[in-house]
Amino acid sequence: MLQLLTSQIGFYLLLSIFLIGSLGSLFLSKNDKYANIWGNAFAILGSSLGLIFSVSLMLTNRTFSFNFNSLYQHFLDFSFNVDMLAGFFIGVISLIAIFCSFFALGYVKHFYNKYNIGVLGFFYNILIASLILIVTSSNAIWFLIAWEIMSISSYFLVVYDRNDESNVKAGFLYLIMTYVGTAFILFAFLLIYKYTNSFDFSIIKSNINLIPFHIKNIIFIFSIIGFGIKAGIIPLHIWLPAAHPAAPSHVSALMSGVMIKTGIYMFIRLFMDILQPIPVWWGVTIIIIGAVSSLLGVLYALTEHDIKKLLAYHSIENIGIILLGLGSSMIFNFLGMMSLSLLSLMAALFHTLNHAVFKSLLFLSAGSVINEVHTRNMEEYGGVIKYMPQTALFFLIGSMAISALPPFNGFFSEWLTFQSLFQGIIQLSPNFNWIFIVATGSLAFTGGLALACFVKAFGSIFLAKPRSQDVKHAKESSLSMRIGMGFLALFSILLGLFSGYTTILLEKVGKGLSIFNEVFSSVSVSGDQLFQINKGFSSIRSFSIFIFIILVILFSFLVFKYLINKNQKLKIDKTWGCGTDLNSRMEITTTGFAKSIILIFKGILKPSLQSEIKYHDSESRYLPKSMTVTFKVNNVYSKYLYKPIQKIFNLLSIKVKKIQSGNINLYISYIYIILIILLFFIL
Amino acid sequence: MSILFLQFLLEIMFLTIIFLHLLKKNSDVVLAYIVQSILISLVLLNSFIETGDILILWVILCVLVVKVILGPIFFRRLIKKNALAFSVSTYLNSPLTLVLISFVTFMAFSNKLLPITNIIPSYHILLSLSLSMIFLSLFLIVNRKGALSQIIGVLSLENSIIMFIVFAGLEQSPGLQIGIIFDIFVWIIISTVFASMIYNKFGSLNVTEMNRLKD
Amino acid sequence: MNIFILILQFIFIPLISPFFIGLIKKVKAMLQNRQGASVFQVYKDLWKLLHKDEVVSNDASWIFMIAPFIIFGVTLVVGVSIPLFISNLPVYVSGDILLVVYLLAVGTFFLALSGMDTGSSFGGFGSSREMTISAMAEGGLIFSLLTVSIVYQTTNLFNISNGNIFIHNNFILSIILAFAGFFIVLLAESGRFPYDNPDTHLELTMVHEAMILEYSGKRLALIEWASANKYVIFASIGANIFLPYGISHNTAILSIIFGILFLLLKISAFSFIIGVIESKIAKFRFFRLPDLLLISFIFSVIAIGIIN
Amino acid sequence: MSNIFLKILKDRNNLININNKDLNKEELFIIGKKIKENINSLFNGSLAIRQIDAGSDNSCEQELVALTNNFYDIERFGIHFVASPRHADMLLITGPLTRNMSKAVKDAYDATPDPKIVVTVGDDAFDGGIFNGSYAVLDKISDIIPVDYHIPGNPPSPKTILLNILNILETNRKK
Repeated sequence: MLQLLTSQIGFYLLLSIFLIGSLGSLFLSKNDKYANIWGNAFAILGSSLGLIFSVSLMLTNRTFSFNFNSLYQHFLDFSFNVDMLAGFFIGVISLIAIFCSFFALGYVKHFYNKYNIGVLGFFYNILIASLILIVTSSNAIWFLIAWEIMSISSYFLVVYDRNDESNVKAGFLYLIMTYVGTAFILFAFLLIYKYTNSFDFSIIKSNINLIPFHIKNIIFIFSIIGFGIKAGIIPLHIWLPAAHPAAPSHVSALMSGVMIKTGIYMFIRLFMDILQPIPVWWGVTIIIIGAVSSLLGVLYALTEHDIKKLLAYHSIENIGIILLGLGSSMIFNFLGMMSLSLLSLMAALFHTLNHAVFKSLLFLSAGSVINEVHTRNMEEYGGVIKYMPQTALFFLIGSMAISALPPFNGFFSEWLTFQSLFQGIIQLSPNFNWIFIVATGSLAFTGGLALACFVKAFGSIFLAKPRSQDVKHAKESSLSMRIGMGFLALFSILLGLFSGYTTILLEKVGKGLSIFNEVFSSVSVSGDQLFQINKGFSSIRSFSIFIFIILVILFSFLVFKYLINKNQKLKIDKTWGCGTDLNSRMEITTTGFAKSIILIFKGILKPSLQSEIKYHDSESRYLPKSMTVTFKVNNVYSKYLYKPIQKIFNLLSIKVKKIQSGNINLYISYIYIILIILLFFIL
Repeated sequence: MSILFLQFLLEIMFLTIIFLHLLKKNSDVVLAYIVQSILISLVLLNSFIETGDILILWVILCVLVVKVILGPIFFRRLIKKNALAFSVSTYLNSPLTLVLISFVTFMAFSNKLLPITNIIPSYHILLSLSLSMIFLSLFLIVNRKGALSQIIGVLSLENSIIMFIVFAGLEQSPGLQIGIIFDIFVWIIISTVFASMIYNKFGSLNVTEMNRLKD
Repeated sequence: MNIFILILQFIFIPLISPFFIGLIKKVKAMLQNRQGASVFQVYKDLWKLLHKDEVVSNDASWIFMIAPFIIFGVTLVVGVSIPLFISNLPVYVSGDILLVVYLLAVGTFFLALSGMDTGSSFGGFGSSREMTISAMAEGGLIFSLLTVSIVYQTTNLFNISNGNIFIHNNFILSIILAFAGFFIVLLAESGRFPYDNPDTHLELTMVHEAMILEYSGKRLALIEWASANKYVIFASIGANIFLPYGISHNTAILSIIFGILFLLLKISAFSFIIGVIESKIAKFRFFRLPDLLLISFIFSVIAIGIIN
Repeated sequence: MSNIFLKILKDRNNLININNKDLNKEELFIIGKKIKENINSLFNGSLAIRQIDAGSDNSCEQELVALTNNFYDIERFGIHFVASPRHADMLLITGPLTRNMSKAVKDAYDATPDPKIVVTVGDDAFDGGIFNGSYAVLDKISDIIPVDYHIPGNPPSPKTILLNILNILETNRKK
């Protein structure tokens, strides 16, 4: 049965389930309940099948490629190539999609008789199907079609909650940025087509040497911009903190957990597979982009007080970390150290998987908090742990995983990235290892700042006294939402526990790429998850660490709770506020928490502090009615990068407008003149 | 029919297009268009005689019925009803148009366009002449202000394309014939509707009024 | 024999850490020309706190209740996974530098959360300052340990301390620079002087103390003990990695005793230096601390640069 | 700076020595009769004091601060002042109990974990001293919180305070 599954039929079955799911939910859109159940049930079914499909494919190493040629024989044959890399990404997509759909069953209830649930189910399934198509397509045109479907379906999901004006604006910004990105990708593929006159990835790969060197660099720049916009690297990241919060939570979990990974997938596919003999400066630029994105991403996350924007900025930071791994792998590849290149690629893939798991866990738990408290502003939360204890536990696990604290999965992928960067520092000559020193420095500081950011996030949402009335009557999220979050939390623990086995699996995935077939791996994994890098340079046992930490904490709990002073009385009393009785306005909130870090980095962040006093009557300046102090970090990018571009476009378009004189004859004469010029050129 | 006779017909048609540029009154313009259509049908008749293909007979019939009879009747009624006798002003005064006409014909005959005009080497002169006719009728549309003369310009463009095709030896292909027939009908309908609409919207057939549409 | 060593390794840090905090207090007292509390005073304080009842605020959640056990447990785990008196522990979980750094980060994480949990503004500001300092200190810490791991070609602390002295000597300059960077971070992480005054009463200036204002009784004892452990952990890393003289390389009784003596000597030297520092300089303004931490980061980067 | 350290290390004979015989010379009021059974062994090693100012004229505070200088140096007996009542074992209350400080003192008393000792220092704290009867002062502190011991004196000299605290610990141990 497994053999049947991982073949062409299995793949078609997978896509058809999503198709049925989407059309069915559209069909049932009159009745919200059925539409919701139908759409999400098929999403769960499809993605669990996808998970089985990818795991069996990766384990049995049975990759296949087929093409479905349509009537235009050579031009548009839709060829698919499901190799190990595609299998891995299908696994990541379907793993997240299962639990997002579980979460959606309960979460979408609050959209009932407000919006059309059928449409939500339709676009949700289409989005997952297009993601799977993107990672499997091996024809540029087919890839672009799938890329368009993904962009459009995610656009409609972003503007789904259309009563809120900012969502529509965010959707609009997202659409523009996506299409700018697609334009660049199109340029890149056209350039490739010009020299290899084929759109099929395998053919491009075979005669890659036709492309002259400088053209390859232009292709690299275009694809960095094109896929960078989708992945959300720093200068092109404007749409991410706007679009992800606008979408419904389970969609923003899917988007930031998996959709931005398609950019990473295409980076790996292009730079490590298709345009293979790559120059070194490509790797250097990717590492620098990664370092800048991770550092600035976490800094901007610290300034945020909107929970979903904070998580969106953290996606940018983690993408930066993935790019660090990818960039170092490209540099090792250029220098011929293939085993190290495989190691850092494995680090990048492992962090992609981990980030998908804990980022969607964080988005889902944030979504269920927003669902209860009806606002995204963290200043109005506080004390939610007493009303939603399980969601708080899941958010705690997610935030410990994302700030790379040991027992969870985030630590092991960041540890692997660190090891690959250490290898870079040790093994390379000084003119290369300064890049690795810069990268390790940025990774170290990012780890510290991410920890600070998630203490701020968790503390201001869940701990201390409630700061608004909504929090008081918040109640625990429904069962299906907790199932979705619970399994993701379980996965983030399991991935941490069995990181040894996952590294072996990722090594097989890495070996799937043609450049790594005959490379011996520098990672050896023994029984209890001990894996050593480079003959004992560094080793870590994920399994026994986990058990040891739990045992020791349990030991200290038992010893101190029961052995010493067993009958100790515990008195519950007010918090000690030096005599004054503390109310909820006196506790620390996000802006207060992050203010010291923002002032330290004020060179980069350029915070602005405005204070404004309103008086009872304007003449006498002595009776202030209210004093407001706004501490804001203004968006450097839109001010210095995007506004000037906008101004240039406006000027240009006004100039061009002059030719529109309104006179028919003039227009026909334009056609006439151009016809003659063309004739002269052609003949 | 000898090449010379065909060439003679073509030259007459070339003259009609020149006249179209220079004429002032709408009715003369319609008259010139009738002459053109007759010439087209004659040439098609000649190719029918050579090839003996029934379809071309049908085409000739349609050309005769529509272009020679129906179209002009309709245009005359339009001219009478809306009394637009003298509205055939042009952008460029006549000497300048003549200079441009000569330049365009010279260009059509230049060897730069040899590949087009040399499809059938023997018909080289005829092909280059019809090519210049295509350019001239295009130039007619650009030059005229009145909507009616612009429509006539487009129709003459269409006729010169047919001439070009006939001399390029493509009249056999069925697709082309259907194309011509279809083209005739559709175009006639559009032009009439177009003219009447312009007229009752702007009160006159002078195209320059339309630049008020520009925002 | 191995079991005995393992047990000794497990209980070594918690046993000796209060002694060294007492030693620092004693040195400061001596320099202030007063007799000061006895060196074993901290043991008595902890013992007293362990037997007192507790008062807990009604806003505290389950995080406030379990945080002390996690923080103390983490210091025990780190205590086992770093070389103390013996360099090749027969069986050890893992001695990786990153694991040690991030395990200590778990302790800081829960300490900061418990500080914010009771909703008092002092706790909140204490955690904000603590997280800022630990975020800035992480770069210097990782890089200083990285320098030594580059010198000894392994990131496992036990292997580093097991490395022979000869390698140590010909890279002595970069190791000294890295040690300077490490010492600055040691002061930051254990909340000593230029960063935070451990025995201040003015809540506004507190960093570490502010987070534990709400704790009392047994939980307060655990957290105080954990911070003492953390100080000794950093001191013993500094002692065994940067000045690995005298650590025993085999499991003979004599060399172990020698190793313990040398370790105690080195850590008391550390405590003496810290005591002198705390009497000599004043506490820095909060926004001059990042420059100090950046200096430690630059020291380690220079140290790496001059290795090869 | 370093020459100061050298001078300190050279001559070290400025401590006033307290031995057991002059312990019982200073008189001491015992008010609260509470007998705490586990208190005697607990506090001999270490005692954390939280000083609460219930409205004092700062005279008693000067004396208490003097306790920590290098003449009296209460640290050597294991007594140290702490920042929060949560960490404290003994509450030293100074000054007459003013009206708006009564709630703060009550909160501080509740916030201190058991077993605790409450000591009022100075005559004002006992019964409002010269401010007795004024509208702003609630005369007796023992109305709000149970007071165990009282150190008389207006203000009591650091030596008397020190001896009395050690005396309190002695009496507690005997109970």
